[in-house]
Amino acid sequence: MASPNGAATELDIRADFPILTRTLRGRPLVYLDSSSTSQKPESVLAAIDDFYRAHNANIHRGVYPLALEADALFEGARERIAAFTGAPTRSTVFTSNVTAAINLVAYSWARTNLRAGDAVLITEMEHHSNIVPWQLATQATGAQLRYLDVGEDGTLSLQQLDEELARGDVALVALAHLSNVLGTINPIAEIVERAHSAGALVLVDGAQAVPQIPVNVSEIGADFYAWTGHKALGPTGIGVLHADSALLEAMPPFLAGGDMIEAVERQRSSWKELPWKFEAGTTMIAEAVGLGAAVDYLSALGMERVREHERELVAYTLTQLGALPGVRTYGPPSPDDRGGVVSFVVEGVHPHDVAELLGRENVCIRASHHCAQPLMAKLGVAATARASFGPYNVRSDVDALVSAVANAQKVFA
Amino acid sequence: MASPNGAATELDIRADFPILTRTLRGRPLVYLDSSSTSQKPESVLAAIDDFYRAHNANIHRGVYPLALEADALFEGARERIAAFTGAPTRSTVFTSNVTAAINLVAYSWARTNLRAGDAVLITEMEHHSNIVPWQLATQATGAQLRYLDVGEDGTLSLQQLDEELARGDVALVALAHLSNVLGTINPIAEIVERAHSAGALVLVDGAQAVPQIPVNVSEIGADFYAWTGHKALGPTGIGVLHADSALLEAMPPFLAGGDMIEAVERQRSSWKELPWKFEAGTTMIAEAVGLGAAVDYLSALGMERVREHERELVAYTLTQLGALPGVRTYGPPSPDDRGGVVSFVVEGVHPHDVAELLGRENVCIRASHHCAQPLMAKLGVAATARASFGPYNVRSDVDALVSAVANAQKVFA
Amino acid sequence: MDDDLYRDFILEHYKRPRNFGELEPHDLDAHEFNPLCGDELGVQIRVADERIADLRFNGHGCAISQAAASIASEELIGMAVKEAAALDADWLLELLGINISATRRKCALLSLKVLRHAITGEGTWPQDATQGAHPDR
Amino acid sequence: MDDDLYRDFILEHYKRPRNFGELEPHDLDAHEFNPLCGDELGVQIRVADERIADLRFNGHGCAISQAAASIASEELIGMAVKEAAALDADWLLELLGINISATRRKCALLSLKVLRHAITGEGTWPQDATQGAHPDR
Ligand SMILES: Cc1ncc(COP(=O)(O)O)c(C=O)c1O
Ligand SMILES: Cc1ncc(COP(=O)(O)O)c(C=O)c1O
Repeated sequence: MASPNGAATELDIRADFPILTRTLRGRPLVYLDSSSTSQKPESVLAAIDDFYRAHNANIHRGVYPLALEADALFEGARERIAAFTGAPTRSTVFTSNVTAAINLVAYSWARTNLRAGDAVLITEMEHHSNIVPWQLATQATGAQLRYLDVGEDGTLSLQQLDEELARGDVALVALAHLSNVLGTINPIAEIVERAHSAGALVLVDGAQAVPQIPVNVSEIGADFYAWTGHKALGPTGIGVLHADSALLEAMPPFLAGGDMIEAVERQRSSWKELPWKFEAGTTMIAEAVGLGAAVDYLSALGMERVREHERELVAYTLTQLGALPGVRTYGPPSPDDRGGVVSFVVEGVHPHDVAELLGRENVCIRASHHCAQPLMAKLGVAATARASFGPYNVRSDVDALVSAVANAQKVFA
Repeated sequence: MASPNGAATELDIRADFPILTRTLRGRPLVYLDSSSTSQKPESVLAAIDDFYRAHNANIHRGVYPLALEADALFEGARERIAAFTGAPTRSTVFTSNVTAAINLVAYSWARTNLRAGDAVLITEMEHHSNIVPWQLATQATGAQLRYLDVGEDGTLSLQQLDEELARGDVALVALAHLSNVLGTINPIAEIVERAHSAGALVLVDGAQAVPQIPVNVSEIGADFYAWTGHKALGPTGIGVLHADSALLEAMPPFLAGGDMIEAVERQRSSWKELPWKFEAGTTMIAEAVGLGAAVDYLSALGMERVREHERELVAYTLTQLGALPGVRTYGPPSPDDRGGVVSFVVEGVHPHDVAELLGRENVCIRASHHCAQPLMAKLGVAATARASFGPYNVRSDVDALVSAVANAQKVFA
Repeated sequence: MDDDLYRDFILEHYKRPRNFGELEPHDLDAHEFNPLCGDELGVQIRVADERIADLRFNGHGCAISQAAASIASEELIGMAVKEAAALDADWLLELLGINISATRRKCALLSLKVLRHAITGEGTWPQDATQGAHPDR
Repeated sequence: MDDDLYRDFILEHYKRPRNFGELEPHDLDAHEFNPLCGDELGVQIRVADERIADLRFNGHGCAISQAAASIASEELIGMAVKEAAALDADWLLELLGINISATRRKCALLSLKVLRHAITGEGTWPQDATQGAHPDR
């Protein structure tokens, strides 16, 4: 496993995150649930607060100075957010979270394009948000929903992908860039290339990837790339859909109403240009401003550094946790192939009880099916415990985790 | 018109709204665009900030202390928000804005219940957000979309309503509680009763009503009542749908994904209980907490007082603005029949130019079709200027408006 | 309060649950999930004279859910079916005698949910668990 | 800068717009909306020798949109059609010579949009106006 010599990349940024000073009965907060939601730096809180305090107005409408400021802050945030992931501004749409972004595609694209005889191909490692929309869309259209297996080592098989594509019926491949349970980083550009060669579109769920590894949407070349603000140091209530603009142009609107129209007559309407055609009603203005500050923060840190930092934390965790008898970890063995997520089970102690006992030491992990029940079924468990990292985590967080797990084992001994 | 003796109800709350101290070249901010979006009191900003700073975690999932705090803050906010509008908590669903709430009904209810031969009845005073979703839903189902007229005095005719209902095909009546252009307060309980007697369901767009007048959803008895946070002193990114719980139980889910499921198998899923069945993915957590603080603030003010305050401001505005030659106002003549919204046109000066010139004096009004193009067509204009009020407005704001309009007239004289 | 949750009484029932397994033949049965973690609990009931003559739980779950089912089973056997159908969250929480956070309450109440399902045909959460989360309740 | 927008030059064109009305017969025409306010602008063009031989705008709108159309019309008559199709936002904004906020820029550029529509069959906003809002640009 990787070298434990992680001190070199330890990021000195804890002071930027106000919540990290919170204690529970004298114990410091050991927050290891960033895959569920991330903590926010001061600069994000300040951006949101400043928006409401000094620039708040509705956008795209007003001609008074405050409204022009709000417009500039909102659309300026969109530009920086698009640039952060290497995507064109014009085809960068805001939604309320990544789930809503995937649903947008499942309603607007899938329900108008899928036919009986078509297939949607997903994987066994998907989050429910990238499963259930496809169950409903395939049921509505008579298309098939098929799964790529997850192998023993927590990876997908490109050979199976090719076999599935060779059946000639795959209209869409939808998969996670980075698994929220196994940590697996899928070879996404490779998958996109093969899918495209077979005439299939690709939707990538980048919810875990964007906060953890450098992502360039244009290089990846997927038709749809979706992610979510609150996991990327940003606020709740905002998600992002990058898409091929020709596809977006051809798709009917999804949510309809104010601001996404060009003109409304009594019986019919026409739509605004991209990206606004897909943003109905007053959108998440302060949230976009907050997410803009979040990507500024991540850009300043450098996603390469964030990636390296988390890689080393995972390497250390795999070593330390793996050394406890009765603890089993999941996912690819090498930290090079995975993001900052470590799922594990403790023999004789249910994950819920592990998380509850850790919580008493203010060590925050998640115990759950992680919204990935088909994967749990494959792994043969109902749930796992999961520790996941943000750029603010440090090695002593891992030490606290390992010691708390050992304590939990004692209670159940 | 009403007595100009408004001083008695002038609310002394301007210090609660930080943005009101902003000046433009020495001129104070005269914010008269609250129907577009409201300003936020300090307590709302503090609630959002405090959530991220001290309690941020994902909800419904974690068993560690921080997650329990986030759960309690989020679901506690839902309870207070439901109580504020007199609705059951269990059938109070969060959406990203009122537009999304109406779309939820247009997809989940309308597309599964409307048939060719059915009609959806809306009115000429609807906002695009309560028009376009019904255009698309009726087109998708073969149902008809019909309009109730708006009379000369800016009101609906109950007789025409009865005639429409008597045709026997109306499945749904969808209308605004309070018009964002005319200010008209529709006799909503009466309309619901008549519609129900005729076997039609009712959806009420309460976007303007909830911030302006006392609203008790249970007394109104509509099947769906939707509103939006950012117009009610709350944050952007959150809307509310109150609905009949039996209807919600029977409706299929709309957005699908994490958190709204009970169990996910490879080909099918089952849904969580209400209200969570309709909340997919990580929802607007901080936004709910912020909106909770907003309704607390409004409750403490008392909606009766807010209503009376705005009634008097409107009375004063109608008198003062009406005294300017060449200015025409729209909507019901009596301030008793209308909310805190005054649309007007100035002879010889396009509304855009009015708003632009007012903006230079830091008087913020909106010039637009106000997302109500069918109403504009009816009124025979492309756009109007509109001044709208929040509880923080005072009579001197109206004075500034009137003087700025007079100045604009001089420029174009 | 903290050590309450995992005191010996609970751990003992978790490790050696009473009345677990299959009951054949049986008159009533049901199966339920805890959506939080995917835990499953089934129940099979034999009825005689409108009373629960015998009962078995089966499935898998955390210490709380397993211990709650085990502890409840001892009370349920012999109880009138009608009475069992009317049991509420408080009954079970008092029986456990421990402090349970809102999130974990579903773990404890899963046994009651599956019991109701078996008797009434409808698996509704006992009131308390659907009330969202109130750590301090 | 402030008084720029409504200086006499603009107001004069607004009150007495040049080349407004109908042009019959014409070779090219189009009609466009400003989504912000519902303002409408139409154009009718007569072509001779691949040049704009004559042109009329019609519709209604604010001072900026009307003046912009009026001022542009004086330049457009006589221009090669091909050249007219390639005109960009900067051309018009320079012609107006005033400072226009991002939101109002659509008002000014509506005349260019409808012109493009008439000539190319597609009504796209001149680049600048679709770039969101940058008050300081
Ligand atoms: C009556 C009415 N309905 C709907 C809306 C749309 O609200 P939102 O943009 O928050 O979805 C508005 C506000 O613009 C409104 O005034
Ligand atoms: C891989 C993946 N996809 C989708 C989601 C859903 O994200 P959200 O809840 O923000 O919609 C998550 C997070 O829970 C995730 O990890």
